[in-house]
Amino acid sequence: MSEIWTSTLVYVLVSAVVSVSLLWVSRAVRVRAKRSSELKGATYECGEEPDGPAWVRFHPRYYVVALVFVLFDVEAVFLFPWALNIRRLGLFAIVEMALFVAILLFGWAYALRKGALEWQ
Amino acid sequence: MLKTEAYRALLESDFGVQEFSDKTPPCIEASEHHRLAATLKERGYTLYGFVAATHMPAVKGAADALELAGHYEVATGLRCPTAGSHIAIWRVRLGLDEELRTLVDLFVGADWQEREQYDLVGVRFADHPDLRRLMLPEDWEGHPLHRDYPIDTPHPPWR
Amino acid sequence: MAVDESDRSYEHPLYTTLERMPGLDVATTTIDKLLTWGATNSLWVFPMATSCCGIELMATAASRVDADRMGTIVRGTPRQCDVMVVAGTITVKMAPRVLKLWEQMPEPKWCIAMGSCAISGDFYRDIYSVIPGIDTAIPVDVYIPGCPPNPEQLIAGLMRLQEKVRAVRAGEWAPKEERPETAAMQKTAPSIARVSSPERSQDITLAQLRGAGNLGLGGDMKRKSLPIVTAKAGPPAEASTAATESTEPASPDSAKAEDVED
Amino acid sequence: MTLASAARLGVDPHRDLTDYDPEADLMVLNMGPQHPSTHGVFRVKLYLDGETIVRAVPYVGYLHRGVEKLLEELTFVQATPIVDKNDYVSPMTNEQAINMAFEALLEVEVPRRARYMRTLFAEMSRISSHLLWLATFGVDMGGALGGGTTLFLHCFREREYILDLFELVTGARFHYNTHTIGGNRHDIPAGWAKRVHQALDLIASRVDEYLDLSTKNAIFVARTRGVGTLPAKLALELGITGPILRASGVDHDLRRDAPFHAYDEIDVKVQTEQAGDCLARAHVRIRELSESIRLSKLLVDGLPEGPICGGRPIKNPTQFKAKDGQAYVALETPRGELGTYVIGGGGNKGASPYRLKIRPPSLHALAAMPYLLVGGTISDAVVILGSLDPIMGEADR
Repeated sequence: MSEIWTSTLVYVLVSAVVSVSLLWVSRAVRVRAKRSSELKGATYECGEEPDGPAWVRFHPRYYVVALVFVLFDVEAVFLFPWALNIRRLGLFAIVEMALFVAILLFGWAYALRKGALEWQ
Repeated sequence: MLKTEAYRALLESDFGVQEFSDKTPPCIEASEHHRLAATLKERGYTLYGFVAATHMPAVKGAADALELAGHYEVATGLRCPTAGSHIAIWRVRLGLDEELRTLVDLFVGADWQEREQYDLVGVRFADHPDLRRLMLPEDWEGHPLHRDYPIDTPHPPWR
Repeated sequence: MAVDESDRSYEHPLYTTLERMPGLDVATTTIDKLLTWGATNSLWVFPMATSCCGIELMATAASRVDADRMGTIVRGTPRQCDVMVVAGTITVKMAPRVLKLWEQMPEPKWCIAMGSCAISGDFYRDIYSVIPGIDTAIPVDVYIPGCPPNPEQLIAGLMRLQEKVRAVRAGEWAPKEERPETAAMQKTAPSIARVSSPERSQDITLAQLRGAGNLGLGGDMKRKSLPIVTAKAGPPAEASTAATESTEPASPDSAKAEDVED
Repeated sequence: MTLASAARLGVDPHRDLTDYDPEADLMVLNMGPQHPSTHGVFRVKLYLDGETIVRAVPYVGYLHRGVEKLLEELTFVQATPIVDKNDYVSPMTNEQAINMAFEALLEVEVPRRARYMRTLFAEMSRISSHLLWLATFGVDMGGALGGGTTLFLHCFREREYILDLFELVTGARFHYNTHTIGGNRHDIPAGWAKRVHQALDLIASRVDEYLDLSTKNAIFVARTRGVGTLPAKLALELGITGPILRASGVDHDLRRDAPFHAYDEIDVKVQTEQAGDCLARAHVRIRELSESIRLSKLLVDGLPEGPICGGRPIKNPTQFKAKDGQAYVALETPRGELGTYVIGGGGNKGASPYRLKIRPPSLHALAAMPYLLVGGTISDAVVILGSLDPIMGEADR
């Protein structure tokens, strides 16, 4: 029993070390310019001056598309572990996941008919 | 009939051009410039060719009044894009402060080409939509292709 | 001080912290060697390609003379690049943009003048709208002659830059000695003094920076003055810049930045 | 572009912005002078509503090097290396344009072998120019590190063969300075024709490989079909010539309509398309590539014997003098009609032109940008600019 926990412990430890060290090392060996003009911080826009505000009101269709994407992304999150252990879980899991996907397909059909996915 | 003869006949009949020389394109009055372009466009010269302005400085003791005071000479070309493609070129002579009627309402492509000639040579085009500089920065003084514009004009702080 | 960073235009805060720890002083030289190895073998190129040399720059990045084999990738934004390769003629209208892009590149950065137009302006040199060489505005590290230099020469230039970077970081870089000023050299000197030449005056640099700052054409960031901002804890070695930075240069403001003297 | 004249054409480049609240809704984006996909230093100021381009204002002049002023200072003989640098993707046609204009002005005869060699060089530089266009069009499409690099690497590999062939004859990869008034300076070395055949067969066998990568590739077609449609009437009025005009359905090619060099002795099959969108321009250029390969093989075999330079050998730069006279000569480059209008009788006691105007086909193509961009998205803007294939050295002179 204990070696299952040790492997997960090692897994968590290694992932923590890698992620932290990535951040820490790049912070440690950073370079600072001795003299830099104020242009260093200016926004890069192909060498030109940016014109007009960047905070512009966008069309609501972007929000709807993002919403639909998140919905099906979360569905995928459930699919992955299910697909890995499908042999062990047996027939019951297949029916369960089919039902889950069907409900979401129904939502997708609704979005399609309401034209949420139309771009123009 | 070959297009060159047809073009010459048109100039003789409608635009009163007498002398033709094979070394230089025919020269017409500034007021006829727009009308010639319109008639040529009807006759099939639908492809916009080019516009080339030249600054001719004053020539002392010249017979012609324009030569005496220095003038611009604007050459324009229109091409007919069919087989046996011929480009009809004509010249117009302008005083230094006169304005030549623009061709933008006939050929939209003339907009940029005339802006470039104004920018480099300095000839002005009447009722052009926005006659600004095309090539040089907006705050540039002088027109580079003028005869009296020195080629290595400094432009601090860059050169 | 294990690693002397006085002649570099950048500094590593890591070395100063390591100095304070008694035992780790020796580590700075090895870390510096490691960082040098990393920097020289991954020189990412920022293609300031304006004319014909840009085509040779593309040919160098293509398959026959592959620049990737020495770790050189051509990147589109200045934020991710180390070397700005100025390839082609720089005109008066383009020069402030080039200087702005140069300023926006993070340290450590180097500049390669590729082709004779970038080195001296070539035969366009004395034309009203062409810069007589990019080193009148930007400090250039490696000059690659040719019109256009073929791809092998560009690779040789990049390798020459690698040697220079290694020598500078190892502290053995002897800047080339200034030859005595002869009449011929004076005749061919560009109208604006080069950045590396001693008689380069500070207000030309500031005027150029101000030109790069206020590009006009609808730029809503009207920069009043552009003092050279020295790093907060930077060593006050260059007293000269600190001096001019505080007092506003009263030089005759020929550049078009109209609202400088507030 | 006046709104009136543009509306007459049914194309409104600057859609009326009154119903947009200027501050809040439109984002202004500079596709600026330094941009990986602007093929040189060209800048477009895009007014965006979300992703759709509502208005586009192009700016040129970032590479204006005053070539016309410089050519007024130099003599006829010295002009060739200067003009090489204008259209730096097919420099051969630059040299030919200016030397043909001087030959017309100075009435100098060009021997038959020189005219044949000029035609051959023009066709081979069309192959290398269209290969470079296909390479950069691939990168515009797929991005430098994305899928576009395959097309880029393939086409540049083939282009190197053409540059090697030119290097054998003239000694340089481009900027050859091989044409003078009255003919050519470098004759063709022995065994060169065999190498040309090898290289052209290699490129011909790979052209259908490019088709799979481009016009037969579903993503390529999806991104270019119906994008940037240029009506023929607008193209003619803008003075657009070359592959862009032929893709809009106008069957006009100077090589067949007003033959120069030795084009009257060979028949050029002009490739046209009707749709006028980016895909049509791609089709025209790729078919022109194969056509140029066929023409080059024809020309290499049929190269006549004889002298390669008609005029007296060049001894001093002020050898050719012209008191007056004007000449306009145009020839078909890979980008369209490159015309040279020269007035004789300039400085150096008549040895340099009084005025020399170069008609840049790329500048006319760029003038179509406001018309084509409106209504598309930013990714379409990149594709449209790539399909126009502008060269800023020639547009800004």
